[in-house]
Amino acid sequence: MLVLGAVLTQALHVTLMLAAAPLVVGVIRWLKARMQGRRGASPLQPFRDLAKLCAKRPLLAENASLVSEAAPYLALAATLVAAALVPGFAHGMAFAPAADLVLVAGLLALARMALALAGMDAGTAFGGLGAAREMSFAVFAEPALLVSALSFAILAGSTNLDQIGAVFRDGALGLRVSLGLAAVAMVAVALAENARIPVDNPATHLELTMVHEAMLLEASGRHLALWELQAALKLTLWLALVAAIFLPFGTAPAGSGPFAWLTGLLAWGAKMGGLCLALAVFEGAIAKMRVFRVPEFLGAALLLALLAAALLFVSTGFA
Amino acid sequence: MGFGQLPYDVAHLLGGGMLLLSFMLLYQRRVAAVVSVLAAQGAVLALAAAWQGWVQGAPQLYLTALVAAVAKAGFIPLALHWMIRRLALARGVDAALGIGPSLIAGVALVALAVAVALPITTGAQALAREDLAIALSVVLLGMLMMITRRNAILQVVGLMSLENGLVLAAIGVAGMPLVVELSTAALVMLVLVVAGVFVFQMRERLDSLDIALLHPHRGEGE
Amino acid sequence: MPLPWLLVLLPWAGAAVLAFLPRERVAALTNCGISALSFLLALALLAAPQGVTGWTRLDALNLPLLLLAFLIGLTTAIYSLGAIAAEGLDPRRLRAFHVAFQLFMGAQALALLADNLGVMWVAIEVATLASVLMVGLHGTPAAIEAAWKFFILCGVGIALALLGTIILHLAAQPVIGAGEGLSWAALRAVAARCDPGVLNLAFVFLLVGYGTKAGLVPLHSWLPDAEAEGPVAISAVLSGLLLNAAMLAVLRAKAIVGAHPETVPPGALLLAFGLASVLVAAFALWRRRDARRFFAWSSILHMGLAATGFGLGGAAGNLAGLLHMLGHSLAKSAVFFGIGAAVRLRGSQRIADLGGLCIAAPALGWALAIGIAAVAGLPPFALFASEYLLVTEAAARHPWAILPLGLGLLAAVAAKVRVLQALCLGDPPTGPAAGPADWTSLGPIWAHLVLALLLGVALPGPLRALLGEAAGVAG
Amino acid sequence: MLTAIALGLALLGLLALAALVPTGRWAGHWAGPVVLGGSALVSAGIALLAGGALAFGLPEGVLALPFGPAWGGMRLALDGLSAWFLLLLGLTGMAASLFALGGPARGLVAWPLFLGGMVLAVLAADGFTLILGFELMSLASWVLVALDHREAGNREAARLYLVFAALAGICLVPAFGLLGALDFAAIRAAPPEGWRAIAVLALGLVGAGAKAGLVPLHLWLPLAHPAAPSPVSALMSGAMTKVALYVLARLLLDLCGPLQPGWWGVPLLAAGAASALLGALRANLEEDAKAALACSTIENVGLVTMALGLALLFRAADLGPMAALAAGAALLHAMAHGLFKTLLFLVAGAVQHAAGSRRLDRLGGLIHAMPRTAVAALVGIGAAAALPPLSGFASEWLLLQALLGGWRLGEIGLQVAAAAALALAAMAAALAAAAMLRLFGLAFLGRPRSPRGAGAREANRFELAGMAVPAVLTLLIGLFPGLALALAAPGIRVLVGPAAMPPVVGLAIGAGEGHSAYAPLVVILLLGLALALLWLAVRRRSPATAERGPAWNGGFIDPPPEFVFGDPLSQPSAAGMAQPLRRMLGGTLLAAREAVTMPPPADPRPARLASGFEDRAALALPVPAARLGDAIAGQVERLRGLTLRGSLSLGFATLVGLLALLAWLERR
Repeated sequence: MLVLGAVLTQALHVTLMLAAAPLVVGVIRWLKARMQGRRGASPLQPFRDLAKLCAKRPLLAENASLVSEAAPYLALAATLVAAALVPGFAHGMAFAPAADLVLVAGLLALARMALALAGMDAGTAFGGLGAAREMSFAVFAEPALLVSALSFAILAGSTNLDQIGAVFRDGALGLRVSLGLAAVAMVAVALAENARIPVDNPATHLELTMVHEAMLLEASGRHLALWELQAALKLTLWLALVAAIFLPFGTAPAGSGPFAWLTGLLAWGAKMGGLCLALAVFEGAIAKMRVFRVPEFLGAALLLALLAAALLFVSTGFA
Repeated sequence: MGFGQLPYDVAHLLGGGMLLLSFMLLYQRRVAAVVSVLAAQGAVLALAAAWQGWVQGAPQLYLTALVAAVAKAGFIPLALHWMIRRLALARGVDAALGIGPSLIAGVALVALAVAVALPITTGAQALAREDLAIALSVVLLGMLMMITRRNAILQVVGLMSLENGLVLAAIGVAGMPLVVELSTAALVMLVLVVAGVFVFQMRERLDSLDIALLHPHRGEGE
Repeated sequence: MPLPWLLVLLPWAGAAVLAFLPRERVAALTNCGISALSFLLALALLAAPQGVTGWTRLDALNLPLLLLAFLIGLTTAIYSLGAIAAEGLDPRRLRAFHVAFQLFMGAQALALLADNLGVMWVAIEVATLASVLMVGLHGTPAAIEAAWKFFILCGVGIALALLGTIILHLAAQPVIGAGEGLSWAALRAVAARCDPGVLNLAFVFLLVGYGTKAGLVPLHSWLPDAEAEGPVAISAVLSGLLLNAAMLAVLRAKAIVGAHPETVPPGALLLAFGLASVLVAAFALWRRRDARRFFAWSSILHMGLAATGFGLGGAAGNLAGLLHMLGHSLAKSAVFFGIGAAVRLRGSQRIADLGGLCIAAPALGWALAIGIAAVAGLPPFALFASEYLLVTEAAARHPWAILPLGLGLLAAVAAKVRVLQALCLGDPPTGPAAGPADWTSLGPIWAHLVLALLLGVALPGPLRALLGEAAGVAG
Repeated sequence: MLTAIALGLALLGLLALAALVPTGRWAGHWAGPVVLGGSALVSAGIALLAGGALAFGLPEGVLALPFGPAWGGMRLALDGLSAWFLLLLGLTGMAASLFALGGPARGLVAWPLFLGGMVLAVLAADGFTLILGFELMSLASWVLVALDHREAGNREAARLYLVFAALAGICLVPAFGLLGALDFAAIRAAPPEGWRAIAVLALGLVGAGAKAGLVPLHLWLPLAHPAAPSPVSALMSGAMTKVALYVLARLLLDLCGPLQPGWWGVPLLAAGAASALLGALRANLEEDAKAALACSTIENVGLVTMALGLALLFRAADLGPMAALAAGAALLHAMAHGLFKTLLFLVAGAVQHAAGSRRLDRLGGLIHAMPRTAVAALVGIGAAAALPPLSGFASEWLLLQALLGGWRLGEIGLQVAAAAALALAAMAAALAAAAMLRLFGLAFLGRPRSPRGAGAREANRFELAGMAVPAVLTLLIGLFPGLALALAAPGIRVLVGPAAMPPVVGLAIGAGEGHSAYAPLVVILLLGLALALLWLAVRRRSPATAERGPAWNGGFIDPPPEFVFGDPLSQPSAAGMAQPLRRMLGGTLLAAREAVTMPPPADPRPARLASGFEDRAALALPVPAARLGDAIAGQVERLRGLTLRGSLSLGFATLVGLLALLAWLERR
């Protein structure tokens, strides 16, 4: 029963993530439009876009190599695996033992590398620019992510997402300042990783400050569709990650029956919805910053994470 | 020493004479005079050697005295005079260090020699100790002369008087094997020959014996 | 007649013969023959019984030095077979060179063999005068300057050494039997009963006297110019032999004085002189523009290192010093051969004019490069082994000594690498270039390097035992 | 076993001798293949022996060589640590020799000596043998670096290289002197204490660090590696720096004994972190492919050093499993980096042969001309960028886990240090990823940037074979890090104590019981599954084959026909790719600068952007040192300039001084 449940929940989780990804993007766009007083496209618009792109015949630059064709699959696959590792509506799923935060970061780095390679493949100015910037931002994002992981590692004694969730769920730790700091740091990293405002503007094209979109200028057809899906899935993944670490409540044990799963699903949906709303509000509230301010933004996040760890050294009995 | 005061005094007297002559070497301004003083020092050395031979009853010291008399008091000064005439050296000696200061330095050196020699040789006989002190002083004064004189010949003279100090020290020690004195004497000759060769070469190349003029010719320059 | 005497008299007889040989080719060949013969004699010494015979003694300490001396004498003779013709000497000077060379070799043998300190002193003096003649051979102003400096400084030094010898005798005279007044063995035996004060005084004079000969800073001024003038062969024998003989004399004195417990420890003084030499020489290397002077300064450096080893004392320290002397003689004379060949190639001994040998004359260039690496103490040659032993010993015994040693070694290596690359690598400067070096210069170089290699990492058992014993003899 | 390896050493020596034979046909045709092929075979044999020893038990006892220095013999021994590094040496040596077979046969004498010196240093069981091998390795590699000595730049690099090697020796020798005994066993029996131990730490860190290229002693590395022929730089980067790290570990973790205080780890941690950050950043700014690779070597050496420092810290704090974790990270990363860096340097060599340049601004689009090389390069940069499931990620995962466990050290200072180190390590990994992307993207993707590059051809079969070996090994270690660590277990025990267990969970690796684990097999399976499903799904929805057309390039106008390679302005340049990081980090860390020269209006000249940087850390030491040395030399010159009377007076003064000293001593 336990194994079966684990496998079932895992499969359900993966499909759910894949299905939710375009929806999340759609919802956020819709919410932002609403807040700006527009009607906005329906939350389901991303699905239609993807379908349309898939139907189109992809066009490649003459000197594009196999990289351009293989990279989207690799990036999406890596993101998908990472997404599969992140706990969702249930905990103790089949891949839980492998759900290591460092591994997730590695898989995301793999996807990022694939994206950057694809960006450079055609040998165009924008592609190189976007790739260089993307990698440079990661230089500041990754330390912040890992140092905030340090706080979890101290509290949960492990970097396994499932264990972290388990430890935080029973609330024995109570509310901690350091966790708050770590949360802020992680959210900042999430924004940078997903090319959201204030780091990058997902809704813009051909603007010199853009990063993510610049690498996709040569992608078309199904390749573009894959890239879009990958971006959406990554955003969903990060939201799920934040939810799994900081809002681990109400997830269903994998072993329990479908009914418990249902409640878990509801709770998860609520959490994701709330996060989408928060993101929309945040993006609506602030403006994009200059590219070379980003290091300061992420550096601040890194310092916050370090501060969180230091506070833990002092406060907890470990010190 | 089974003898009374006399041998001690005489030996002391002769040694003191040599020391005095060393000071005169420092004091002299004229080359020829310097060479004569050197000859005098050699003669005194010969006397000292003979006296020591009689005192110690060591016949080989008479031989030493003979060598000293012939070489140091006779041949070498003559050779030097001859050289001076051949090379028509300037009469005056250009000292790098003034006469007065060099005399003061000399006195300081003698003091040092005494300071070093007197306390340490308490074990040895008084005679040897006195001689050692004086010999040390003569050696040091010889070096001082080599330093304070610019002229190549006078440097040779300094070397010679330094050797005199050596022999004085040697004869002061009872039972010093003959080989040392003989070899010293022989080598002094050899040294003189080599020095002569070079002095003449210097003369013909640089038409001067002022060794300060040699310095610019050192390889690699500055 | 005992073998040691033969070893001294053969070269002197040879010198007498050479004095009457007018034809240069014949003279050079005879020179080689005599050197070879005396080298065989030296080899025969291995079988000879050790101990004192008359004025000479044969012990583990001077046996290796003797072998080395006559080996280098032979290789130098072979080298000058090809090289001396290029020195451009008139027949009279050429003859003088050969005579002085054999005279020097005989005196060298006597100096190394002597047991009687007086005899040792005489021998060293004769060797000095002979080498003075060879240094001044060219008669150029620079040569005269070098020779005159050599003559005056070493003359004073030798005189002081004699004074030291006399004082040593004075110290021993109350307690020693008549007749053996200057025998090293006897003196060492009775040293413990002498007056320590007199022994100190004697050692000071001996150290300053023979130290001048050994080129220890600050008594070194004669060495660079003396080794850089005159025929190249002289540089080889000067750095290869004369310095060793002087250092041996210092060692003998140290052994005697050190035998008395209450003297000022002679090792300390030697250590001070050694470290001073290492530091000064290492930094003096930086601004040399003349190849031969550069390596002459490096001789001062290596003598300083050897002195440091002996100053540390003890079996390991002495072994390091001895090994360093041997290795330095081999490597340095090899380098001088190479430099000489290069100078013949280019007609100048300025480093700037010698560049690019690896391209101009590959065989010579690479041989010289390896030689310089060996002199710089890079593995796997003897100097590497000795410096390893020396530094580890210093670190274990006087850790503070690591600083000057390390600093000096580093500065020296930096300078030597610079010169190595300036001489061997890069494009050769355009200019006159004679044909490639012949076997008479390459043969000796490679022979020395191979021996240095064996001495470094593959010493045969008996020789190893001999060196170990020598370290004990050095006291 | 030991005897066999010693025979291998002898064989290498014979090969060097054989290469010395200068005569005609042999030297012309056979010397190259025989010497290089022989080296490859011997290396392979050594790798086999070492691997076998690690797998089936190490040989007991010590092998005394029949020859040695004047005061004693030379001893060889093989324990876990040396066997592990010997394995690395064998593998990299084999790959590099194979690759060299494909190129011109040069430096044949030095090549086997280089290999032999490294093997000797790793096998040594006493100080002298170790230093002998170490310096032999330096000397031989100096010859190889100086092979192209007609260029002044190479000569300068070679000079610096040899001087730093000498510095390493001059620091290591007294370190062994302070350890007292000559024989390792004796040293272990009586480890140093107090200030002696501290002096050993300092000397060892400087000595080994100078050879490994730790900041701030890394000045020579980015100069020497590009100067040497590619197989040589591959060996220097992949194997030689590891030998230096081996010496560091042997000296500080093994010989100094387990009782040294914990703070010993801090200097290693600091130096490692500095090296990792600075090296990775420089790798992003260099415009010469091999120089960039060399800088990334500095980074990886720093990571290994960090791991060693952590091992020291944990060991002193009695955290056995964590110490084993850190030690495992060090060993695994040393092996992984040795292999993938060898691979990358060989790739750079193949590119240089094919495209005739190492400058990134003259390469481009090579993936079309050299697909096989490109695949190998992808494996290499993937590992260097620490991407799963390759070897680099496995080892860095271990390192990060060890750093994440740094809070267990208890003392707050150490905890904060570990946290900072964690941040720096992560940053270094990300920087490496950026550097590798830049390297591959500029060299292999896009369009050619020079006619020679456009005419490039695939590497020949020897070169491909040489690249295939490390590529396959990189994949294997990435997939089975557990097995690799199991092999490394004896080495880990040497480092942190006989009780240590390698951080292994079956085929996977784990950060100790109850902590997270990393199972690359699962990851690769999932990735493969996902890829297959995606591909099927997408291709079912859109079967159309892709069409080709000119790159849109954001609407950039098509280049005029005379631009054969397209408009160079429309392709990213090396400096351009470096711009973000140069601005974000370069200014503070590397004194990077950018200067725009804008011509006045109506002036047809184009505006120019000049950018560059200078490594303050690298210049911080050598330049003042040289200045100081020159000053001292100047003083010494004054001593040398004395006249005859001056030198006489000097001797006289010495004598008088000594006499005065004597008199004074007598008075007392």
